[in-house]
Amino acid sequence: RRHVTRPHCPVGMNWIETVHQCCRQCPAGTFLSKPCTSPENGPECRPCPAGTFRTQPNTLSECQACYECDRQAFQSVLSNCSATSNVACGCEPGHFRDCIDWPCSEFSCRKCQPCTGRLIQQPCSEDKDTLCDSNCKPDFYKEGDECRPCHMSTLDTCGEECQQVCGSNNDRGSG
Amino acid sequence: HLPILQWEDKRGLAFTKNNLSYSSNALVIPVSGDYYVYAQVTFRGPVESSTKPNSVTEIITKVTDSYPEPTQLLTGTKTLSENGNGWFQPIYLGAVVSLEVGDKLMVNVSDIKLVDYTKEHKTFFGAFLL
Amino acid sequence: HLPILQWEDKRGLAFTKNNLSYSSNALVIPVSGDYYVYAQVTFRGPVESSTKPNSVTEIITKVTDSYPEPTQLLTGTKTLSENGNGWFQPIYLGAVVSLEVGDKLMVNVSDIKLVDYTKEHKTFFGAFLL
Amino acid sequence: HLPILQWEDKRGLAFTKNNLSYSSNALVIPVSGDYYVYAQVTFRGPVESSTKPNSVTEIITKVTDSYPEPTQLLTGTKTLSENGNGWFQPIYLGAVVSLEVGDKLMVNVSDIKLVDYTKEHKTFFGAFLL
Repeated sequence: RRHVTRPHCPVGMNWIETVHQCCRQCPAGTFLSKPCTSPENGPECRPCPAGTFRTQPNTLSECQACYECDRQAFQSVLSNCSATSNVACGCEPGHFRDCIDWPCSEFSCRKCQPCTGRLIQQPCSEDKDTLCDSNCKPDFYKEGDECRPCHMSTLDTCGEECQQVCGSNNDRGSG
Repeated sequence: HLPILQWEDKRGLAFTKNNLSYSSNALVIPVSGDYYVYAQVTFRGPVESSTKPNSVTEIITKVTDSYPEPTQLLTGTKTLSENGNGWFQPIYLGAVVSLEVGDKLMVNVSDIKLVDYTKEHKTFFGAFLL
Repeated sequence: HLPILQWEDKRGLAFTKNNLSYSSNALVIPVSGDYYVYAQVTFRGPVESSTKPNSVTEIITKVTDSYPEPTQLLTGTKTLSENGNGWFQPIYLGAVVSLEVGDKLMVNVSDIKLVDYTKEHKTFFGAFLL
Repeated sequence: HLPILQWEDKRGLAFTKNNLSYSSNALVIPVSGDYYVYAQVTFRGPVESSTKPNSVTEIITKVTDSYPEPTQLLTGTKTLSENGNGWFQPIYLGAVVSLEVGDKLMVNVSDIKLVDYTKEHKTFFGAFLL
């Protein structure tokens, strides 16, 4: 079966089908606008237009379109797109990266949990939510999986857990 | 006026040729005939200013000088059962339609804030003459 | 006999040409060759007489005189995770298949009661010769 | 090395012609031009050795001698809201792309263990020159 076999070009050169010869690659940040007329003389390379890039030397006839950061989904720009690199996106302060796929090219930015009434074991980071202490802070009592401040509780709403934590505080407090 | 997202028609993978042109958000048909028209929109959420949607819809629409109202050519509509954190949902549409020279093709969506416009290979739109 | 929904082949956006004809629920292939065959079915529920489906399936099928059984050409099948109240779900299929003159193309579905046939731009079926 | 699933290119519904060939997991473009490229992958789970995925992704990719990195041409990515028991989910992609002779087209997926390769009409891949 006829395969598309192509002669081997020296390093730094690519086979150009339209002119049936090897041409020197255009540098990163540019694209091939006109092939070389012979291997000795260089191809015509043009800079990638704004909004496009090429990270590697190439003999392509166009540059790749830059991605955009998803501002409406709390993404932020870590580094802008340049002629030689795509945009890099992270998450806005107060959000962490929740990877949708591997290697995390798709991710959503989720709000860091506040750990109300708890000590913070590990602060929110670029790719991990805040790690809250499982116990409540002093002067806070557990209600379901929330920690509530004692001062907000009144004696009749203060259940068993609350009384255990806040009860002793209330006596001292009201002395 | 409804918010509008522009299509890219020159840079990266995008291109137009054979006089099929792109202007004011529409593909403009250069010659009457049967075209395979297609589009994919990737929707994603949640986004902060939008209430939790229970569905997403993509419609390929035709606008023509010979009729004052747009015609819905193809519609993809899906309910969402995602549970609140990050979700993605692509909708692909494609079919053959008969078009007249000057007809304009556009893509309408239920909520433009839910459109993932960040990568050219996730949301795209095109047509070719048979 | 299984219930059947007829396709519209003349009115509105629908049309047939180049001898590709529609008869007894099938597209009839006029000349042997490679065709891009496509179909979208929009499913929706719940519908009263049908138990809650946990999936929907669309199959483009070929029937030919040279073989007694239908051939499944393209299949789109999806589980439903919607939680009971109104849901809708499009399935799009399209690919190139080699067909012989006289072959018949049909669209089969898992439960015809779930097909949204109300709008021509939501459920459609077609083919063109390459 | 990542695990690889081979495409069938001769038996059953599969075929190649007009010098569009299949070798080392890729369709090899025989002549420069605009091609309609398409693929459907049916994903299904749960599978025992894989953690519960929260999404599935299908990417049609181009590899070329003129550039050391693959180019993502079309991407379909969907989060899963299925609740653990058996689920299946097709993703269809198709669009026109400009290709050069010698370019190679491949289909990449987020987790190959989730691909339903059991029936040729559920997972398929192709291209045709316009």
